[in-house]
Order: sequence, then structure tokens, then C-alpha cells
Amino acid sequence: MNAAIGDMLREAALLMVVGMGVVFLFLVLLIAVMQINARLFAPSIQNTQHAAMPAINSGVNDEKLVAVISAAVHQYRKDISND
Amino acid sequence: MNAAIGDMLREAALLMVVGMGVVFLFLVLLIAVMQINARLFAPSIQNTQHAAMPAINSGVNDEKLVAVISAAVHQYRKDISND
Amino acid sequence: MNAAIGDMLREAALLMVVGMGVVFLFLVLLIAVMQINARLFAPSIQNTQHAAMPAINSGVNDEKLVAVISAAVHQYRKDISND
Amino acid sequence: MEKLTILWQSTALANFQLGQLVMMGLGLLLLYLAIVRQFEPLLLLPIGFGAILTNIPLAGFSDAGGMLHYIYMVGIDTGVFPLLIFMGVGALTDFGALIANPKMLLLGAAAQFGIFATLLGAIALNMVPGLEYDLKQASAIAIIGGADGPTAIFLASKLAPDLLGAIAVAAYSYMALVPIIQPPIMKALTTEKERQIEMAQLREVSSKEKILFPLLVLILTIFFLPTATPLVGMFCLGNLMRESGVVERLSKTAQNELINIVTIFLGLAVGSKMSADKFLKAETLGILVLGAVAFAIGTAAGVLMAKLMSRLSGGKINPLIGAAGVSAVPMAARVVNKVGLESNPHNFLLMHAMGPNVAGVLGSAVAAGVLLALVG
Amino acid sequence: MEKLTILWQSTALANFQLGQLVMMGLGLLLLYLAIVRQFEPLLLLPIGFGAILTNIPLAGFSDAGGMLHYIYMVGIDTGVFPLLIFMGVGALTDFGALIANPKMLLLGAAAQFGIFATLLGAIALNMVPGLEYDLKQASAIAIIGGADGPTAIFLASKLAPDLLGAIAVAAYSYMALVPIIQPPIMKALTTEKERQIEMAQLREVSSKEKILFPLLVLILTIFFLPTATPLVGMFCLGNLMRESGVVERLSKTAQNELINIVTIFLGLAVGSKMSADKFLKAETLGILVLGAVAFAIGTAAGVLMAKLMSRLSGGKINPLIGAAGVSAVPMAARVVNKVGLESNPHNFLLMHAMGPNVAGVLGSAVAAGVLLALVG
Amino acid sequence: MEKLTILWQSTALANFQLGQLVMMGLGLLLLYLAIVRQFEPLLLLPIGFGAILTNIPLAGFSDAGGMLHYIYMVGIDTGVFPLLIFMGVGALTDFGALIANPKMLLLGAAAQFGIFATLLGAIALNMVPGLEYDLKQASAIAIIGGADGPTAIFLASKLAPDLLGAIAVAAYSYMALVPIIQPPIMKALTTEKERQIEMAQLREVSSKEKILFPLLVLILTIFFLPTATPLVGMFCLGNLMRESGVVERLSKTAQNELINIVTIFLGLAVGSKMSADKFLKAETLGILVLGAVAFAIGTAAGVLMAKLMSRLSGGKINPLIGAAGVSAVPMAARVVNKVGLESNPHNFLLMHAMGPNVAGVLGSAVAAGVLLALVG
Ligand code: NA
Ligand code: NA
Ligand code: NA
Repeated sequence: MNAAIGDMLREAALLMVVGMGVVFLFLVLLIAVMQINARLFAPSIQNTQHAAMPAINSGVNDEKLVAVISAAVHQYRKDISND
Repeated sequence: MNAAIGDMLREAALLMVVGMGVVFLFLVLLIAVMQINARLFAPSIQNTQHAAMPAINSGVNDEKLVAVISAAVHQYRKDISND
Repeated sequence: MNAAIGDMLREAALLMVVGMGVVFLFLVLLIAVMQINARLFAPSIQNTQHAAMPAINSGVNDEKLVAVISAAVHQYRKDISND
Repeated sequence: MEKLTILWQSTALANFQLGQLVMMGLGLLLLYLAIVRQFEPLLLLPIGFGAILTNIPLAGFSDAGGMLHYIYMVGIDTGVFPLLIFMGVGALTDFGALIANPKMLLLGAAAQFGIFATLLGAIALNMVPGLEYDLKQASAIAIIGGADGPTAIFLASKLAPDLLGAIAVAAYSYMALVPIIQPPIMKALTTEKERQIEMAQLREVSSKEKILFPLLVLILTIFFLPTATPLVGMFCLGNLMRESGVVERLSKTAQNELINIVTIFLGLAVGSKMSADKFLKAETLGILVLGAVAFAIGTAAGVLMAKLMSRLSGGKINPLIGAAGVSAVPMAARVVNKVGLESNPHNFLLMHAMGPNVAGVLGSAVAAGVLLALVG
Repeated sequence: MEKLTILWQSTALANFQLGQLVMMGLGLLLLYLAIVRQFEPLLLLPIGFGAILTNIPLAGFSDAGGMLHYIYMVGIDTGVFPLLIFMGVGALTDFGALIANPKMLLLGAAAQFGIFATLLGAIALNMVPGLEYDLKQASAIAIIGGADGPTAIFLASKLAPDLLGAIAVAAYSYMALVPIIQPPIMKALTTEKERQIEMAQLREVSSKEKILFPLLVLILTIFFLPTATPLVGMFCLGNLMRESGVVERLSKTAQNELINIVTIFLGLAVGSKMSADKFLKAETLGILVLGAVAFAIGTAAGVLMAKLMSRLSGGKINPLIGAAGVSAVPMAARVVNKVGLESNPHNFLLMHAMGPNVAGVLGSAVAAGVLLALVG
Repeated sequence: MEKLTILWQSTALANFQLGQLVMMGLGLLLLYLAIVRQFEPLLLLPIGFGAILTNIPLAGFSDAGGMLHYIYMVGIDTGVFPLLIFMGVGALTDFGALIANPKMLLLGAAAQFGIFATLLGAIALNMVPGLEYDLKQASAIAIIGGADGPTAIFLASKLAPDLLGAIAVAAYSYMALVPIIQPPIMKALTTEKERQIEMAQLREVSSKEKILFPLLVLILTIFFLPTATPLVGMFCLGNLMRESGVVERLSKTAQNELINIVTIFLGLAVGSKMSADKFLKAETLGILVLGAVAFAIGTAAGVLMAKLMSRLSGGKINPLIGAAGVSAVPMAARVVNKVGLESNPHNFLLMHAMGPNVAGVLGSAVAAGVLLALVG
């Protein structure tokens, strides 16, 4: 029995080494592929800023819109609690 | 044949008695269990009132809100039909 | 082989004639059935006009409503861009 | 020419048997009831359509390899479809009214008398020449009195699959006819004064009680009636998903898409059991008669039990609510409400009738368990 | 070391055959067409993905025990998936335009000439050395001319399962290519003046007509062409659920979740039939050629029939709408509208083209029924 | 009397075995954890319910003909359910954070050390008398360290179906316990200063990159590890449907209704594997211990790798994010964020931890592929 367990332990250890090796190799390969992908298709910085600008603006507008609506609702609630 | 039907009728009558008995026993048992459940976990009266109060208030507010909006819409429709 | 193809060609030609015939017959039959269906259940012209009138009116109203809202939003945007 | 002969041979016109035409007419009648009369359309529309499809000569919808055959084998022969419907119904059911007033369970119990009296009646019908029901078939027919579609389909698929079509059609049809069947019985067995009784408002129920309820029902069923656990278990799973509040997305799916998909298939598969050779028999007529009797007896038993409880409670219970004990959720509860309003325009019994109504679902699932244990 | 050898042996690199690489490239091409060119992406994306998966060496997606094998056996071998898609399409289809103008059915009939002419052509191709189609295969290929995906898949799964992958890909690809294939044919067969014809507004249609329509279609099919009832029946069930208005929740589920789930699985299963050994054959090339021919002939036949009807009606019909008779809903109708606008900027033919468009769906289902009856 | 005896014989009370009662208690415990403690309720609620149902004496839920038996055979024995869950998870996953910083994949790789170390540990446990795991069982147990439910269920169904119940319960329980298991390990292996490191904002990612990502992952897997293609393939299909933007309705269905339906069935089927005779064994205790060890080692390995990368990068990486490499999406990333905030209230690590988090899903799918290739 002991001998059998020894064999299995050796095999398990081997599995550990090979398994971790494959996992790392595979994911390192994927890193390389993704870096190529990024070089080809990542948005350039100018594009990014260009795309981001209107979003920020509209964000500002939205905040103002929210503020306007909040004030109106606030006023409405005040009216109600006064009568 | 007649004898066979007689046997089956007797069996069916027995099924009726046993069946209704089991159904009643089972559901009476369930009543008992539910009463224990209620004694342990039913909401106390104070909790109930506490929980119910804001709901009632908000209901009132909602009604007012609806009234305000209705009036506005009414006015809008009137404006339209006048031009 | 050539003979076999000849047989198959003849069969395919027959299929073409019979197939198109059945398709036409079937759909012509369906036309007849639908015309009966229409005679029995098609909406009469008066019903149609009656039903269509309010829809048109409400369409006009909706357009006005849209115009009113658009103007308000426009004003709001103008306010924002001025401050 | 030969092609045309083959085509003609392949038309239904050359192959129709009278029975098939009659069954198609019946299928159209079900569609009419579903669409124009709005009788339980969710089930009767697909059932009616399935009945038409299964009776088309040569199309083989219900033969080996046919679509309806596959659907039946996968969903009904295995019992999976009615159980999934039950899970969905559990997720749709609010037991609040019953938890607030557990005594209502007695009404759900009494109304099951319709089932067992009909079982006796079905056996008695064996004395009519040409009718022959064995105990299994009689039990499957009797469950129509449970006024619960999936329970009836589940039991029939286990005890008498050949009668499944007729039993399911009878069950759903009479459920739709509750507003016609019940009121005369309710009025005959109650006095005007009883019908005017207003009931005290129900207490609030905590979410803990609601979460524990399906578990307690399940545990009792496990201990005392394991044969009822498929039905009760799936019902309780659905209800637990609903009330636990932690699996909202599963609960919503069980209540909507899943139950809808299964309903389409269940209806078609039930319809596929309405082939002429299995449906056009004296037995089917007997099933329709027995089903109506079962509903009537169940209603009467529920009302009488409620009358007794009303007396014992010193007039705090309106006996009309007993009629809701047959289940037929929520139709029976609405009928109670309507009949109550006729006698007393300020008397809203709907919430009070929901207790016996959902109790009736449990009651007939328990009755089905008893029948499976003793007859199955 | 031994472990590494096993691992290497288990990599695809050590096991690839050229054909599998080619098929993966084809799968990627389908993904490209679906995603970048937006060619029928709902089907071509899962088909392309399935084609990639099924050609992975050692992964066994389409072997006994593999996922795609199970999906294929459950959904396509039984015919259930295309029938469910057809039910969903029925629930999505508004027959109003066709009911308002039933003569449009003639255009849906004429366009099926593409199917039967292609059947003849496929048999004729047997004279080319290396190509061999028997009558069943020729019929399955010809149905591509029906321009209807589920009909093509259903018929191919019955008559020529080995060709299913190629036939489905051809059918969906050409449906996506309708805006390129049809306009030159339409313009070649019509005069500028004909293309400028404006058509009278369609009459309103009552909801009764809409409810009865699927039932009348079903009854006719039952009587005269039972072999078409699986396709036509499920289509009519979906449409009846839609128009009856009483089973809203079933209709919505059939139009959305159910058709979506089935579409994912159907696409994958079709893709699983694109294994190198079955796809990389001279026959596949023949299928692609024949499919294009079928679309072209169907379009021409529809336009010519519309031209005839235009003359007979004294110029009240714009012959362009005949092209919509091939079905390819709603793409073909949109193409008609676009070509019409080019000749007359005030001429909106979309609604008028919807009639022949949905008629084409019925036409090809009927044609499939004829082929099943005579060849199947 | 005889009827009553039959009834009594048919109650569970007369037939209970102690083990079944214990397992029901365990089922209730899982329900408690799911509902009150909100431990992965989407899975643990149906698993707990399934565990109760499967241990009811006489009810036969998991015997041939029982509902849970059918569900298990259809969905788990075939491997289809975990693969569909994986497709849904793919459709729910945004790989943006990983694509912006691909080096995070190293953390997802390192954390898989928990799997392989546990495999060694499971074999070593054979030295404890009464415990016996062969290599397949040890591998199935070890995958708990992958902290990914569907991967664990898929691998266990292939390598050690008898242990499936225990493995799935351990996997989901420990995923829910991540906020308790991980923080002490994370703090023990990092210095206060390291935990305060703020990371640079991630770059934007184009939609082209996001569309190509699942395809690139798929192609690599096909070439180098075909045994991982079922899991990785379905995951990539889901992600491609999401990112391609052309099949919105399929993507939404995969993310919602389809994954919900499958989750209900998957949970019940996993629960059905928790029968007393298979669960109440010393081996199960071993599985629970090994699972906890696996999570701990995986966390430690991830943190240490992140520490190394932090040093090499000159302190631009906060080593805490290594803990997210075990996957347990999105719980582990949230834990990272929380622990980070404790040391530096301005340090929001959530987005940075999402990279290793989704990398961990790929990592454990790859590890599962290795184990299937070498042990399966
Ligand atoms: Na009932
Ligand atoms: Na067509
Ligand atoms: Na992982």
C-alpha cells in the first residue's frame, strides 16, 4: 500500500509541475497575443480624448439637469408639508 | 361481475373514509404547526403600526402628486383645444 | 449512367410541373377562402372611419405635445450654455 | 399521373376517418372556448390546437418520431412538465391570507370530499353497461374534483395515461366554468343572513412566517405522505424562491418564461392525447359527468364545513368562503367575492377567500398523494 | 517526460488535418460575415462558432457524448428546433397586409418556381463528373430557393442530413445577400415606368379576420397537404397565439426567450454539421451555385408574375413587389421598397411588399410539403 | 385496517434511516446559509432543496423514473448544464480590465497553484486510514481550488461523479466564504506599505479588442489544449455574443432566462447527488478540508506572485490584487477592494482586481483541461 501511495504521490507531484507549467505557458502565450492585439487595435490617445470629451460634457449637463429637477421636487415637497 | 363491482365499491368507500381522514389529519397537523410558527414569528402589533405609518403618509403624498400632475395636464389640454 | 440521369431528369421535370401546380392550386384556394373571410368579417367603411378619427386627432395632439416639450428642452439647453 | 395519385393518397381528404373529423371539431370548439369565451385560454388554446394536430391523418404528430410524441414522452410521461408548472404556481402564490388564518385549511380539506365521493361514483358507474373504470382510472378521474390542472395531469399520467386528454380537458373546462357551477350551490346551502356576514380584517404576516411556511409544509409531507412530495415539493420550492427574497431572478424566471414555455408544451402534449380512438368512447362522457359532479360535491362540502365553522365561531365566518376550498385559483375566490357582494355591497370577501383557495391546492395535492400511495 | 508527450499528443497541433483547418477558417469567415457585415448574425454567429467547435481535433464536440451531438440529436434530428423557430416566427408575423390583399399569394406561389427549377438543375448537375445528387438531396438543396431558414433546415434534416450544414449556410447567406442578388434582376425585368407605379393604400383588417386566418390556413393544409402540417401547423399556432390576444404571455415568450434559446442551439447544431469530411466536397460547391441560381430564378419568377398581374389589373400593381415573394422576411420587402424609391421618391412600397413577403413563407412551406410527400 | 397499514408503510416515518435525516438536516443548513447568510443563494438554495428531496424515503426523486434522476442525466451526466452556465457567465463578463492590462493573467495563473497543491495533498491523505482517493477523485477535489462552480461541476461529472455533491457544495460554500478566508492570508503576506499602493488608471479598450479577445482565447485553446475547449469554448461564445453587439437578443437571453432556468435545474441535480450513502463518508470530510486548503493556497500563491510583480515593476502593483486570481467572481475582487480601503481610504482597487479575477476563470478552465488530458 505504502509503495502504491508513493507512486501516486510521485505522479501527483509530476502533475503539479506539468500542470502549473502548462497553465503559465498558456497564459503567457495569451499575454503575448493580447499585446499584439492591443498594438493593432487599442484606441490611440487622441481618439480616446476625442471620444471622452462629449461624454464629460454631457455628464456636466446631466448633473445640472438633476440639480434642477431636485430643486423642483424639493419645492414641491415643501409646498405639500406647508399645507 | 356484480360481485366484482361490489368488491370495488367497498374498496372505494374505504378509500373515501381513509382518504378524507388523511387529508383532514394532515391539514389539522399543519394548522397546529402554523400556529406555533405564528406564536414564534408573527409581527407584534406595535411593530405593525410602526411599519404601516410611513406607508400611509406616502400614499397621501402620492395622491397629491397625482392631483398636481392631473391639473397640469388638464390645463395643457385646455390650452390645446382653445387654439 | 446517362440513362439513369435521363430518368431522374424526367422525374425532376414532372416534380416541377406537379409541385408548381400544387403550390398554385393551394394558394389560389387560400385566396378564395380569404375572400369569403373578408366578405364576412372585414370592417365596414363606416366602422373604419369611426375608428380612425380619434387616432388622427390624438396624433395631432401628440405632435403639439412634442413641440411643447421640445421648446422647453431647447430653452433649458440654451440656459445652460449661457452660464 | 402517378405523381398525382401519390399526392391524392397523401391528402387527408382521401384518408379521413369520421372520428378524426369529430375530434378536430372538438379541438376547434376548445379554441372557440379559449379565444371567444376566454375559458382558461393559457391551457385550452394549446390543448385545442394539439387536439387538431394529433388527429391529422398521415401527419403522424403523435406517432414515434412525431413532434407531439417527443414532447409528451419528455414532459408528461416523465411527470416533469406538471411539476415545473407547480413550481411556477408556487412562485406565483402568496400564502399570506392562509398564514394569517390557518383554520382556513379545514375548508381546503373539506372540499376534497368532491374527489373521494367521485371516486366512489366512478366505480358505481361500472354498473352502467358499456362503462368500465378500474380503481386507478376512477382515482385519476376523481382528481378532477381537486380543481387543479397540474395535479390532475400529474396523477392521470401516473394512473391512467389513456384518459389523460379527457381528464385534463374536463379539469380546465370546469375550472373555467366555476362562475356558473358554484353560485347556485352556494346560494342553496346558505341563508341570506349568512351571506351578509362581514369578516374581521386579516392580521399582518411577517416575512419569516412566509419563508418558513413552505418548509414546514414540505417537512410534514415528507414525514407523513412522501408520495405527495413531488407535487408538494416543487410547489414549496417555487414558494420558497419567492418568499426568501434572495433568488429574485430565479423566482421571476419560474413565474414567467419557464412556466410559459412549459405551458405551451404541456398544452400541446395534453392535446396529443385526444386522438379519436382514445377519446370517442363512452368513458369520456362518464368523465365529463363525473367531473361536474366532483366540482359540485366539492363546492357543497366546502360550504357546509364553512357553515359549521361559522356556527362554532359565533358567526364570524361567512360560509360562502368554503366554496373557494376547491382551489381553481383565483377564479373560485373571485366567485365568492361576487356572490358575497350581491348580498351585502360592502362585503369584500376576496382576501378571506384566498386562504381556503390556496389551502385547496395543498388539499388536492395531499389527496393525490393518498391516491398514489393506496391505488398507484 | 511521458506526461509532456501525452500533453503534446493531446494538443490539436499534433492532430490537425488540413480539412479541419480549412473548416475553422470557414467558421471564422462566417463570424466575420455575421459580426462585421451583419449578415443574418442571429444564425450565422452561432453556426460559425459551431463550425469551429466541431472541427477541433480530439475535442469530440459532435461525437457520441459531445455537447453538439446531444443538441443535434435532441433538436434537429427530431425536427423540433426548426418547428419551434417557425412557431416563434408565426408569433412575430403580422399577416395584415396579406389579408388586406389576398391576391398577393399568387406572387408567393410564383416565386417558388426557384425551388422546382433548381431541383431540375441539381439533377442536371449529375452530368458533371464528380457531382452526384439523388432526388432527396436535390430536393433538400432546391429548398434553398424558398429563402426561409427553418423550412430549409427542417426539410434537409428529413431528406439529406449530410448536406444540412451546407444547405443552411447557403440559405442564410443568400438571405443576407438579397440586397445584392435581387436589385439587378428586378431592374432587368421591369421598365422605369413600371417601377414608378404607386399602389392604393391597403384596406383595414379586422381582428376577427386576423384570428381566423391562421385557422383557415391550417384547415386547408390539413385537407390538402398533410405533409406540410408540421411546418404550417406550428407557424399557425404561433400566429394564433399572437392574434387571439388571450394568451399574451405565451405569445411574448414564443417571440422572445423561447425563439432566442432555440436559435442559439439551432445555430450551434447546424454548425456541428460542418465537419471537414462532410463539407469539403464538390457537392458543397454545387450547393452554393444552385442556391444562388434558386434565389435568382425565384426573384425573376416573382417579378414576372407581378408584371403579368400589373398588366391584367391595368397598372395598379408595381411589379417590383413580386421579388418579395421569395420570402427572406423582411429583407426582401425592404429591398423592394428601396428599389422603388430609386425610381419614384414618393413611392413607399414596404407595406405592399409585406403581403408577397409573408405569402412566400407559406409558399415555401407548401413546396416543402409537396417535396416531403413525393420524394420523402 | 389494511389500508391504514399500507399508508403507514408508505410514510417516511416508518422508513427513515438515520443517514437520510442527517442529510435533510444538511439540506436545511444549506437553505439557512443561502437565505439568512446569503451564501451564493442562487446555487445553494436549489442545491439544499435538492438534497432534501433526494433523501426522502420512498419518494424516489433520484431513482430511475424520478424527476431529479431525469434532470441529472439530461443536464449533468451530459455536461450540458455547466457548459450553458459557462456560456451565460461569458455573456455576463466584461474582460475590459484584463485586456487593458494583460499581465494580470500571471496572477490568474499563479492562483491555480491551489489546485495542483491540493491534488498532491489529496493523494497524501491516502495515508490517513479510512480515506482513499484515486487520481481522478483527487483531481476532481483539487479543482475546488479553482473557485469556479461550473468548472468544478463539469470536471467532477467527468472524473468523479460520486463526489459531485460534496465537491459542488464545497466549491460554492468556500466561494461564499471568500470574505472570511482570504483577508487574513492577504494581510499576513503583505506589508502595510504594500497594501497602500495606488495603481495607475487603466487605459481604455476598443470594441475591436473586446470582440477579438474571446476568439483569440478560443484559438489558443484549440491549438494547445483541446480538452479545455468545451469550457473555454462556451465561455468564449457567450462573451462573443456579448461583445459583438449584433446578437443583442441572444446575449440577453443567455445572461438571463437561459442561465436562470439552467441554474434551477443544475442546483437541484447537484443536490440530488447528496444522498446519504454517497455523502456521509470520511471522504466528504476530507473534501471539505482539502477545499479550504485549496482556497488558502490559491490565495497565497496569487498574493505572492503579485508581490513579485510589484517588486519587479518598481512598486506599481498592489500585491493585494493577487488574491483575486482565484476567481470567485466578483466576490474576490470586492474583498481586495475592501482590504485595500482599510489601509488607504483613497485606494479603489476594484477595477484593478477585476483583471486577475476574470483571469482566474480562464486559469482554472485551463487547469481543468490539463487534468482532463492527463488524468481523464
Ligand atoms: Na384543490
Ligand atoms: Na419562401
Ligand atoms: Na479560478
